[in-house]
Amino acid sequence: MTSILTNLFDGVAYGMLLFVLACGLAVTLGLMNFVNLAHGAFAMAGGYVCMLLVNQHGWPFFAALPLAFVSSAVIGIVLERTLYRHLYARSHLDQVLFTIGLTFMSVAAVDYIQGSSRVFINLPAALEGQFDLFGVGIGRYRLMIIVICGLLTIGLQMVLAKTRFGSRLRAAVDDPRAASGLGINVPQVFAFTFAFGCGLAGLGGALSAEILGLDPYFPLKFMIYFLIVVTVGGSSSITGPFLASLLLGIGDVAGKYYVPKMGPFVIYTMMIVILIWRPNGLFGRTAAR
Amino acid sequence: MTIALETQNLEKTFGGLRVTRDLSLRIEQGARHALIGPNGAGKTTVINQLTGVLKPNSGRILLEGQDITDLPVHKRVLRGLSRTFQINQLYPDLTPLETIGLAVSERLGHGGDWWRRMGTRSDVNGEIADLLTRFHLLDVMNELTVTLPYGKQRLLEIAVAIAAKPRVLLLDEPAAGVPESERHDILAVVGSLPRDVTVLLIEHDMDLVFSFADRISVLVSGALLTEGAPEQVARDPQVKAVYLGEEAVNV
Amino acid sequence: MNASSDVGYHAQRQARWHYGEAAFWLVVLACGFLFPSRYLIMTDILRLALFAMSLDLILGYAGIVSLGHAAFFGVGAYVAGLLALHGVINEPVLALIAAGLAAMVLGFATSFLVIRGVDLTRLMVTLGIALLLEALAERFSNITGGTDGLQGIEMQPILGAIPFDMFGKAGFFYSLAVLFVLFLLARRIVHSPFGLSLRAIKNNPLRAAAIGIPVNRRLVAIYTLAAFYAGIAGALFAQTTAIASLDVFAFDRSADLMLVLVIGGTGYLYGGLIGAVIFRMLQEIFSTITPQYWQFWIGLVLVVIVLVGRQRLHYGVLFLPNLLIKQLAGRKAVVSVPESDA
Amino acid sequence: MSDLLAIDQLRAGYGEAVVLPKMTLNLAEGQVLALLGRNGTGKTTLINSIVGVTRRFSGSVTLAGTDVTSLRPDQRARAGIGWVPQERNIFRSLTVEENMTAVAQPGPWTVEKVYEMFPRLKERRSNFGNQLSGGEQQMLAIGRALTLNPKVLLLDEPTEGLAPIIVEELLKAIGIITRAGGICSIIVEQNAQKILGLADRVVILERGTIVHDAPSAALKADPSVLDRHLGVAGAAAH
Amino acid sequence: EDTVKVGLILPMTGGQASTGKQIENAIKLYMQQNGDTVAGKKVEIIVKDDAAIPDKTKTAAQELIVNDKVNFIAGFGVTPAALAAAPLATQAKIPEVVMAAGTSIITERSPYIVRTSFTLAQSSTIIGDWAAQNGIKKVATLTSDYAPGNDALNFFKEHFTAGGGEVVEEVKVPLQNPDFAPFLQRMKDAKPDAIFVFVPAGQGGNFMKQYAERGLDKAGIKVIGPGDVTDDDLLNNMGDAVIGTVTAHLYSAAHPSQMNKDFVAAYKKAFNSRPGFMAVSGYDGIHLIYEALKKTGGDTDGTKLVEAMKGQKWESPRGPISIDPETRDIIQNIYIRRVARSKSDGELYNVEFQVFEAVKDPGKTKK
Ligand SMILES: Nc1ncnc2c1ncn2[C@@H]1O[C@H](COP(=O)(O)OP(=O)(O)OP(=O)(O)O)[C@@H](O)[C@H]1O
Ligand SMILES: Nc1ncnc2c1ncn2[C@@H]1O[C@H](COP(=O)(O)OP(=O)(O)OP(=O)(O)O)[C@@H](O)[C@H]1O
Ligand SMILES: [Mg+2]
Ligand SMILES: [Mg+2]
Repeated sequence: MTSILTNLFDGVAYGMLLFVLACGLAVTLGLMNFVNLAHGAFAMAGGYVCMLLVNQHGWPFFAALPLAFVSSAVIGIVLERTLYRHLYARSHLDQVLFTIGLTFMSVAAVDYIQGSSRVFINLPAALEGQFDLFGVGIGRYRLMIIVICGLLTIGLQMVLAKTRFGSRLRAAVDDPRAASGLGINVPQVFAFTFAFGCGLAGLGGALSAEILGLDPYFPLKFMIYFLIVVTVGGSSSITGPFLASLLLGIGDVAGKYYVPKMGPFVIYTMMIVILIWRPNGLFGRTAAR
Repeated sequence: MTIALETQNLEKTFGGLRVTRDLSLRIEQGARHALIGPNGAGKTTVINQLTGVLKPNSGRILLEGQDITDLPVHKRVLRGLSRTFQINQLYPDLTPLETIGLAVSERLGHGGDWWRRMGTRSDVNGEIADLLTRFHLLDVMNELTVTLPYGKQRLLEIAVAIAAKPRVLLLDEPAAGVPESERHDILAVVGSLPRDVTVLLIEHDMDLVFSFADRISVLVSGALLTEGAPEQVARDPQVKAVYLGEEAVNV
Repeated sequence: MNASSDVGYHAQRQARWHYGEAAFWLVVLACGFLFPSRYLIMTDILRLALFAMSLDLILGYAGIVSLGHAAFFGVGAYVAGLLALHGVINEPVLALIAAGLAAMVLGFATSFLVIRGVDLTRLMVTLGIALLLEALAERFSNITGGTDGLQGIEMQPILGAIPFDMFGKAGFFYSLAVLFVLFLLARRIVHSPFGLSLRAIKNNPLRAAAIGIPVNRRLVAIYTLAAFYAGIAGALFAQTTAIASLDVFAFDRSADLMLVLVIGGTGYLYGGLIGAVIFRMLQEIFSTITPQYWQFWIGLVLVVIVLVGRQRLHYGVLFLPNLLIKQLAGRKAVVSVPESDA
Repeated sequence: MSDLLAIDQLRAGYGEAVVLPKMTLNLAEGQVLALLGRNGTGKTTLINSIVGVTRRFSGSVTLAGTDVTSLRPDQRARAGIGWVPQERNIFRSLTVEENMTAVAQPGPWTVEKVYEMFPRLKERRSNFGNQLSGGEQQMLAIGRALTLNPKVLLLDEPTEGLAPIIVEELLKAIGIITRAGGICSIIVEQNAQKILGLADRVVILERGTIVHDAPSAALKADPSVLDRHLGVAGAAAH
Repeated sequence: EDTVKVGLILPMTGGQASTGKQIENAIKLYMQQNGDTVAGKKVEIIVKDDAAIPDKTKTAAQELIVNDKVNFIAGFGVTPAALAAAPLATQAKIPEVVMAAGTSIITERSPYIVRTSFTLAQSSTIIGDWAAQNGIKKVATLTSDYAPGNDALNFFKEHFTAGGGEVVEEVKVPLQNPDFAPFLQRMKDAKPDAIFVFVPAGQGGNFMKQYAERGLDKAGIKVIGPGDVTDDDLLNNMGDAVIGTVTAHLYSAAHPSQMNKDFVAAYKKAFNSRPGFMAVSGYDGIHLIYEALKKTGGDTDGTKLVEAMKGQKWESPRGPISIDPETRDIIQNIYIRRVARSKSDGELYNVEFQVFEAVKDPGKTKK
């Protein structure tokens, strides 16, 4: 019994982690309709920044986390202003080509600078180990992940639902020409959104180092997971990807625990079935293209 | 007098909204029938159900006596039911030549032919050439459709529909966006269709409607308000109130 | 009437053979004699080209994106491998066809899952299918050899006459022949009404249906055909390398394929061929210069290609490919097709 | 100068193609200008060039005395240009209401006022853009432009696909808005008859240049001009 | 011509990249120390990246043999790669020196294959015996699901159960595996005395981290296994949880011999990282090639070279090793080590405390 709960807990934590990693992509891909396969690279950047700050410069972990966000966001905005913005109008295929290219570059670059072996972030003792809650083993670190991601989700949902920003963004995506002709500063909207997405990725990268391990191949290894989250979740809102992540996380953990041999099947089958059942994802808004 | 197209108690709802209410229309063979009504009355939705783009919640649709309610779109076309769209539905990256050519080949059943090259069938070519000339598209037949001015695109839209040699033709605001000068060309083309071709027209331009239709049905919020000969409809106070307003219609 | 003949002429404009095409194939053939020491890499390129052509059929013409095309490649490879390993069908050509058909069956079966939904959905469903197959192959390692792959494949001579040699000469000409035959078929198909109807569907399914095109049936048909092509490519792979291991299903394979096709340009059949040449060449060059960091330079090239824009690049750096494309495609719009489809 | 909108020597088009060789046009406060012309003569291009979404080769656009030539389209819009595109360009993944709130700017025209003008929209307020009928989209496009509270209202074939009764009301409304609100409007229209009643002034384009520019009264007096430039004798005679 | 070409096929990119790097580094180092000429011939190394994908390995090998006319092919990060090249070695009659891949069968696939790395059977059998003899009764196993993993598992099980132990839980994890948590949870719930772990070098770090996070160490569940999990190049940043982990392996950077001290020092100096067992295997591999050439007096005939390699004996940083004349596989000491912090530099090391000398590959001696 308790092991079920522990698994549930792990699953949720894992899912939440996937969410933070992927929701940046959910925004750029889902809302901006831009295929940014380099998303993982921004996550990796955040991870390495955090690692360097903590391990080499002795920053406290919690001070380094925000910086992971900021640094990735900054990299994001720089690239957006210089490169990405030329590609919004291009076909998805060109976007794929371009972002895969960036990913390759980032992988090789990090490999060159940091070496190809896994790195870890030295955690404060407070985050290590487990404590028992009514016999259910609760990992401290995973608990922290759940808290942070929970807050993030709520915040995001607020911004997109309650402010005009959400609808202005979608307008800019639906029809940039008309949008700008009607007073929406399309470039600005995009730049901001993009940077924010990258920032989240960076944060995710920093958080995930402990659990997924951080090495130069991170962006390639987890690209698929991100994409699954976004497609299964659907592109209309943040709630979709959020639920998708949870589903994925719990499914993955449960699958590995109860049917270790069938591990990989669980996720992929789940994904295919859902997409057959709802081609636009769980929360796909049929209106969105 | 035989019935070309008929709906029986058609019902369609979007979410909670009843867009077609118990609609029973009968369009006679060879009729020039107009369907008018306020914006959002459900005219396009009716067309979409007739052509199979939308599935009605209940009710039946009969084409020349046969039930076609459950046929997919393309099957209905092959049975002689063709339509134009209110908002152009064309192939941006294809040329008028290819667009028309395809429509013709499909009708003649060559569509699935994966061996013989395009343009090697003289019968097909002849028809294409004929259509392109009738619709003043011959000079732009090799331009990509996207780059054509709106008016030309509109003409192409109709040409495609007619290329299917329909026995029943549904026109959803064919003249939309076409200037006076060319409206009448379009009407001329449609008018010049053989009498046994049945035409159902949706249009907000009353000059066109009344100069063209020999029978008019008025649709209001999904239900049939009234139906009759043009002059009769034009005089109908209800119709004036909900739709025509003070517009002087010359019948 | 003369308008009619005029129409006929223009309608066939693209379908006609251009000098450039002939030249292209002659050059390819010539390579077989000019670089006797490079058969392996060249064979690899041919395989990739065929594989890319398969993707072009669905992506460039019918607008079906796929990140899981390796599924068919893999099935083709394993079938061919197993046939050879257990001596079921010893004659390579027959085995090749058998493998192609096997992939075709899979293609037909999965097509119904793929034709629905938007681009992204399609990407992921195809990807999912490929990954599932990979997982399956790993599970049933007793059949597939699991992570270690099929070991000890011995290839019999082609048509019982031409044995595969260690220098890969036979392999090369064998692959070239297969590629060319399948290319002719594809070329025929895309210029037929069927091919045109695919482009129509890609442009506007709603209208396509409204002129009587059975949209789904056409999509199923082309997807199945593409699967066959991919299967053949996979079989060629297994036969010429005498290897079939899990990574034939790998995501990287499908992704690389996408890159190849986009580099070369979609929607005129030669994109895959040209893309394959460029992509492999780059890989080869860079990985000999720096075995460790070649990915960086590949990446850089990809980025540049997109930023500079394919057209401008064609007119500049890739002068030759551009020349070909203009010749081959015989249609100005086509060069820009890669930009304009998604 | 008192002109609300001043276009001077404007040369514009798309890519390399010049559609408007040399356009000069002034419009005073409270004026309604009808823009006529055959297909492909550059009406839309003129409108779009004022909005700033075409390619400008040379020339200038001045709005209420301030030169907006160098401004981005969104800046121009905020400076007071309200645009009803010919293709309507409704944002399809936004609801009717979001379509307006996303671009709305403070001023007399609120979403509620638009709803008063087009009750139909109110009923559909939560439909997505692509779930609207043609006419409803047209209404929304107009309403959307109004919520921008513009100084210059540019309507590209606004009556297209609207029921006659709505057209009457709409044209009346535009007249009132323009004259009362101290703004000016340009209406592109295919059916000359429809708007001669409303417009103060009629401009006819041919191949991107103005071939006729006069008070509409003059045109009413002799339709032959229309006949000459638009070849609409058929429509003119009734 | 008087150059000898060695085609070095390694995973330089992809998940296994660190393996490739270590080996390449070690070889560089060796050639710095011993010069690049031997028996009057200049040794030239050509590195090719195969990203551990067998068909790339094969193409690379073929290209090297056909175009570059190499006299040796060497490297091979994973078993499938080594196997893929085997038929070519046979056809071309040139030595294939395996410097990493560790399944028993490899050397049986071609008379031209010689191995300087290790086989998993060597360390797994021994840790199996040791565990049984040292009061470990119940063991749960966690191994990567591919040939080496299965080798490790089977040989361990065989010897451990023979020694009276019991395997209470058996989990095979996919090779590419983000999160160990669920598997570890399973281990924990099985309440064994120890976990037998084999994951490819590189994943060890994650494993140990999460092992600690799950609190298995607190629950008194030890980690045992072949040394891959506590590979020297990652060991130091795994945290205190690893302390006490007992593994059987061929090499520890803390091996107390002067030669090793120098080797480690030189390696650290050159690449500022600690050499792992992969590095040593590469180091010995190139040494073997040098020795063979010396013995043939620079004759590059493949068959002669292989003959020359058979029975070679020398002192390696890992201790005394030799090449088994029958199997062409390596014979070496296997050490039982326990992870501890060193007094001197405060880093974590595998400290050897028991030696099994001249261990042949049980995978073969069996049949
Ligand atoms: N997909 C949909 N979901 C919800 N409501 C819809 C959808 N499509 C149309 N509607 C509504 O159904 C009603 C009828 O639409 P329809 O397009 O048939 O009107 P119409 O008679 O063609 O009007 P118009 O003359 O303006 O074209 C409209 O009020 C529209 O808002
Ligand atoms: N996006 C574009 N790219 C290139 N040329 C264009 C584009 N849009 C329009 N044109 C060309 O510019 C010219 C003027 O087009 P415009 O749409 O302004 O005419 P119009 O008067 O609005 O016609 P309509 O009455 O059909 O709307 C036409 O010849 C058209 O082919
Ligand atoms: Mg309508
Ligand atoms: Mg226009």
